[in-house]
Amino acid sequence: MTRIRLFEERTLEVLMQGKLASTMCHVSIGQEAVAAGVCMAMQPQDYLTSTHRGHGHLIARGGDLARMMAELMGKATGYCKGRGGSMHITDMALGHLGANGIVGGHIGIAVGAGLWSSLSQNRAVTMCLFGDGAVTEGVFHEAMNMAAVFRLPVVFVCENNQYAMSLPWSKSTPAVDFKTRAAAYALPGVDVDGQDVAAVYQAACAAADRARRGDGPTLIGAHTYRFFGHSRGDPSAYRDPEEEKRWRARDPLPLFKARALAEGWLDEDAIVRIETEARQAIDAAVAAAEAAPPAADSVAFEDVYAPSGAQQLIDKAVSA
Amino acid sequence: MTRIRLFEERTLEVLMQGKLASTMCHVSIGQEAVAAGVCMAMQPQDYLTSTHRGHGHLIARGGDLARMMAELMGKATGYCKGRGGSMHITDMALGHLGANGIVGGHIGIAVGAGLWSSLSQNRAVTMCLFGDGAVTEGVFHEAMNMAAVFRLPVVFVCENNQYAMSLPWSKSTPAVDFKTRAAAYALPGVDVDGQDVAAVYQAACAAADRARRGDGPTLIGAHTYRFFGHSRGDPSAYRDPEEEKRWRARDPLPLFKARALAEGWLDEDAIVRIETEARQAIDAAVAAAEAAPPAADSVAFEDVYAPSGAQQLIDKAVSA
Amino acid sequence: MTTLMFRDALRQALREEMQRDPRVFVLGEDIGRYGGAYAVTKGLLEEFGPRRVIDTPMSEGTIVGAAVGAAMVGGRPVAEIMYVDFMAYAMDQLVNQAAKIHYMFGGQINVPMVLRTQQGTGRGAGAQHSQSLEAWFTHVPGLKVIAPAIPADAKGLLKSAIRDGNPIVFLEHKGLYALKGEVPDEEYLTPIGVARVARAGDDLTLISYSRGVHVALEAADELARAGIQAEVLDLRTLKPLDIDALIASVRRTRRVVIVHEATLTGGLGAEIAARLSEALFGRLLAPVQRVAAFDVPLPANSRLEKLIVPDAARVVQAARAVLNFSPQETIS
Amino acid sequence: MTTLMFRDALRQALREEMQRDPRVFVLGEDIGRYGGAYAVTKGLLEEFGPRRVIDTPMSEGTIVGAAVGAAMVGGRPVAEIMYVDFMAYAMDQLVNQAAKIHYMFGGQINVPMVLRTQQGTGRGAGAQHSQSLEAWFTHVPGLKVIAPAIPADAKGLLKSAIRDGNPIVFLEHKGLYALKGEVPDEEYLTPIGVARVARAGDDLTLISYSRGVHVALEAADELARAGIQAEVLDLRTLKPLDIDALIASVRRTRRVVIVHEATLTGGLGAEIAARLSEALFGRLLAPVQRVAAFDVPLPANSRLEKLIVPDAARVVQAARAVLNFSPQETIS
Ligand SMILES: Cc1ncc(C[n+]2csc(CCOP(=O)(O)OP(=O)(O)O)c2C)c(N)n1
Ligand SMILES: Cc1ncc(C[n+]2csc(CCOP(=O)(O)OP(=O)(O)O)c2C)c(N)n1
Ligand SMILES: [Mg+2]
Ligand SMILES: [Mg+2]
Repeated sequence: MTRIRLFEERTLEVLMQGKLASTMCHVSIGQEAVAAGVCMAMQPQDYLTSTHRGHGHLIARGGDLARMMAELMGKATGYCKGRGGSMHITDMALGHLGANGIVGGHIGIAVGAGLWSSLSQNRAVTMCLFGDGAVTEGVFHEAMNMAAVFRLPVVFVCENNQYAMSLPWSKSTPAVDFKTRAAAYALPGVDVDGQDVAAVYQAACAAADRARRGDGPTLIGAHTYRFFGHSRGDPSAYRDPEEEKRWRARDPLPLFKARALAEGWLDEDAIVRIETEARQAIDAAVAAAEAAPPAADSVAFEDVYAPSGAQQLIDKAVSA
Repeated sequence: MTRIRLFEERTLEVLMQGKLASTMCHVSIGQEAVAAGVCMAMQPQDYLTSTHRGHGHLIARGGDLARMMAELMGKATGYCKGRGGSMHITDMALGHLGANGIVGGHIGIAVGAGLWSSLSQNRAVTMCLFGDGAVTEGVFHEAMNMAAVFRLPVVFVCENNQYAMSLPWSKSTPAVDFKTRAAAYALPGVDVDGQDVAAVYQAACAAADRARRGDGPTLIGAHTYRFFGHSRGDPSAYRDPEEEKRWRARDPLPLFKARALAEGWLDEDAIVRIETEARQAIDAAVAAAEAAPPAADSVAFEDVYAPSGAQQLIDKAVSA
Repeated sequence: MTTLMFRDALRQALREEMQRDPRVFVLGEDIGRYGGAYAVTKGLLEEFGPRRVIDTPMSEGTIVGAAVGAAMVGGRPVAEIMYVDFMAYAMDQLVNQAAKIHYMFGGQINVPMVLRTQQGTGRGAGAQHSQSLEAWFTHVPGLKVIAPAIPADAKGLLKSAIRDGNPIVFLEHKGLYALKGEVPDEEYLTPIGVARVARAGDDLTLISYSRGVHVALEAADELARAGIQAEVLDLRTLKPLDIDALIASVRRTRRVVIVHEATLTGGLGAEIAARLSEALFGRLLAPVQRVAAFDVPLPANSRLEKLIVPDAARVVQAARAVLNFSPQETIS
Repeated sequence: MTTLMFRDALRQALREEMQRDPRVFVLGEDIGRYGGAYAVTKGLLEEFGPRRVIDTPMSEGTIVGAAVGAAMVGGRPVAEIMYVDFMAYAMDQLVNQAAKIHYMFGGQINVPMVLRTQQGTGRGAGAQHSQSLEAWFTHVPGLKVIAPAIPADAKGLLKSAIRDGNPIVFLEHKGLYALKGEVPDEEYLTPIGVARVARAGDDLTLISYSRGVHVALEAADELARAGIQAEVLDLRTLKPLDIDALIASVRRTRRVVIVHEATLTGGLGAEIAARLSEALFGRLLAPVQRVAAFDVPLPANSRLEKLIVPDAARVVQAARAVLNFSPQETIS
């Protein structure tokens, strides 16, 4: 969580300095516990699909900060050769099947990954993260239904940060908990405090276990909040400052810190060490990204097609 | 119901005689009680959206049998000038907003009609009929959600005839009743015996009343059965003959007849009269359709666009 | 005349039409309180209230579907889809429903709706937020497609579209919203289906639309410095195409370059090139040239993005090729 | 050689590839117990079981989405969408996802999937069940598009598509399933991107694909009776286009007619006409002619439907116009 927070803060700085390659950038400050809790529940062979607000998901999955920052800056060393930008940073080698710019666009992909896991019995679980906005897209419904019918090993996690751009959750869909939503597909549904990393972790573990046992999907609603605007240039004028204050009081980082100290999971020293290491890692990542060469012009024209019939490349697909 | 049954039977005959203009034709024998029950609950100003299996809906709404039969035969006097065929027979003057060949394609249209009713306060309710196959299309979900959020005067009626082509309902979606499905949108849901016209009528009335009061949509699951194949040339090999037998034992026509006699709604004479009149009406419709001229060649090229800016035409839209 | 930004001209059109006709309403994602992702609808919620400025859930298919349904029963909806890329969720409602209803149902009803959406490059927004998909729409009978290049047309065409009575796809370009231009003070409508001469000239014709017109004009300026007078035609309406105007210009100049930001293969330029090559066979002094985006997706990297889409330099180069063309090269 | 129906040739391809590679599986609506709406997959469920022949719920978007996801992690899905018209529900998954994933993610992964679907007229199936939408797909970088005309190619191309490693749209024509043709007995692959000479000739070139090839051949027969030898080229692959083969033929014949069943405006014929007109400027003896469906939706009336799509008579007429063309007409 610390790494995510610091990475996102630094991203905003870099953005302000005009160093990003794209104008599209969505940070997840305030939502770190969801990314961390979900990814901690994953095993190495598992898959993850992510969103336009996906930096945290990849960091929690173990993504390389330098390659991420390089991608943001459009550098040759970036995860997508400097061509994907913030919205598509992805590390397929980690089973991360892509951050997606189409809201809901990856939910079907998660079903497909789950389908192949079910057919090939590769014991992988797919964690499908999406925002509250995606819940009202048709694909959400089709995917929940298909995953339920085929009992696929997919865990659907709605990262409900209360807003889809300016649309509050209460106007997006009737006030229904995720348990009730899931019941429409005869699936278990869980509502969890998305500011509490332990709670998210527990829910994700239970769902992943269920999936791995072959009992099918689960729908998790992780209730959280984005502390900043939807994207740069959004002052969140549609939000009540009181509401923001209430949520900021439940910042997942201090909440975890307090809990960790109270439970004796970590001592003050360890916390300082974590923070220092995170800061250093991010400093190093930014430095490396800044030093890296920009994406070559030719990169714009590469990789439209995979070499035809190239079996090697096909087999390079994140394999089971 | 009698009219529908006889019309559909005659349609199959005409089809076998090779007199239909299109190869597409889906009859609703076995499902008459749903069409009848739903349309009886409608007021003159109300709207209806319909499906590829829509003959019964239009007949129940008061459609002209001769124009329907003419449409099936591709005649100039058909509802759609002989250009729409079985799958699109429609009478806009009756607030029938179209039989649709895309499964689920009209559900958004129903939401739009409801939206305009809500905005213009025209006191119309929209009855949206669709098959069980449509329930798993994304549009179903989007439409349910949007209608719920805006509390639109729409009644969603799933005519669950147990199969989407060869796919049984049990493999289409998990076994969940419509009450539970509706709960995902905080809406009332009702499961009703689709072979019992009185039950369908009651449910539709209750839902229409609720909609007219401004309390929003309802989801009705009317459980029924198609006695024949999906379309011509489908022997329904995927169905258990025992199952067919069980359902045929619950033919909505004799069920209604028995009930009507028992309750004293109708006497034998009245029933004979109804049947005779229906048969005469259909004979007349077929005769008129056969006598009508075929659609002129020029009809293929007309009506691609409405005359631009033609306010008259725009105002001709089924008005509020 | 008043100088207005493109987005403000669009907003004026919406306001005037909403004032004129109580049946006109707007719906879409983030168009109310947020004022639209590109601020076109800013202030309309305050002026017209939530019954006529409707913030919808994220459901592109049903936004379009609802517009179709409302249009059929008496409303005059103007739906906004935030990026044309998201139309990939809503093609059924537009193509199988809106475009076909008038025909399929024997002319019983029409679908007077406008679908506003936004497309194109300029923000390094990447492969899923920068496409130009007009060719999908222009291929569909029953739709009309409009893509204005200047504020005055943005306003006049949007007003005409709202009154047209057919389903209309109205394509704005994300790179044009801040463009300023003169807009008449009195009420006016710009006719659908009529191209505009953006610059007169006799030496060759540059044909474009939307942001491409400005690329063409920039190229024309550069050519003018070399003494070459290019005529620049702005299609304004992409379907129906004002083919007569194009033929008339090219019949005179005998040389033509078509410019668009959509990818080359299967872009609208192909249709125009095919028609001009046929109509002016033997009259053209050089083959029709197309300057379009290369056939690749778009990178989320503003610098790389620019390499893919046409710029004035590429247009000038194509123009020079057309001007210097010597027929001997291909006759063999 | 064995004589097979088109649908049987397709089924052989699926069977052979499923036997060869355990990663290949098929999914779609009514493809298992029902055997497919057009009986292509009949018997596969019995042979390969429900884990490799998957009857899905009605959810076109997620059928395609699931194919994309499965392809990314090691599967080789072949998805069936019953009618191309229903692709309007699934354009996001095909265009924004499948086509862009390899590029957008820096080449990290590819999407080896085949999307089989069926299109065209011939059954009076109406506006929502008869479209020919290849131009939507050929406009999208990252996709390959195939549309075979004969059983041998149906088989050979489907096998190649399954092995290609890119997202492929495989377009079948509803009017061709019962067509019989010779199919080699030994295993073979038909290369993607290579056109086929369906009939050799020197007087003019007829270019088509899918069912249009048979219309062109019929026209060629009629022309032959008048002593005119038309060359008929079958594109087979629509994207990438084998433009070199087309140019080579037309360079020789100097006259060309393009035939397709999609509507004229913005159809693939426009792209071909644009390219040929450019490449063979000054070499052509007549303007490129396109014979396509008129720009209207399709009626659910078999008799009227026939009036809209090309038939041999219209092709012959266009061919005669091309042959009799006298350049004086347009040079002015
Ligand atoms: C299909 C689609 N519609 C609209 C958008 C524009 N858009 C990008 S993010 C966003 C809000 C998404 O809300 P949510 O899913 O809750 O995610 P969050 O931004 O809150 O993380 C919108 C409207 C999009 N990218 N894709
Ligand atoms: C979007 C879409 N997908 C597939 C089809 C092909 N199709 C036509 S009817 C049908 C079955 C529909 O089932 P259901 O909705 O239950 O209606 P029923 O036929 O049982 O009345 C199918 C698969 C279609 N017309 N539209
Ligand atoms: Mg959100
Ligand atoms: Mg059914």
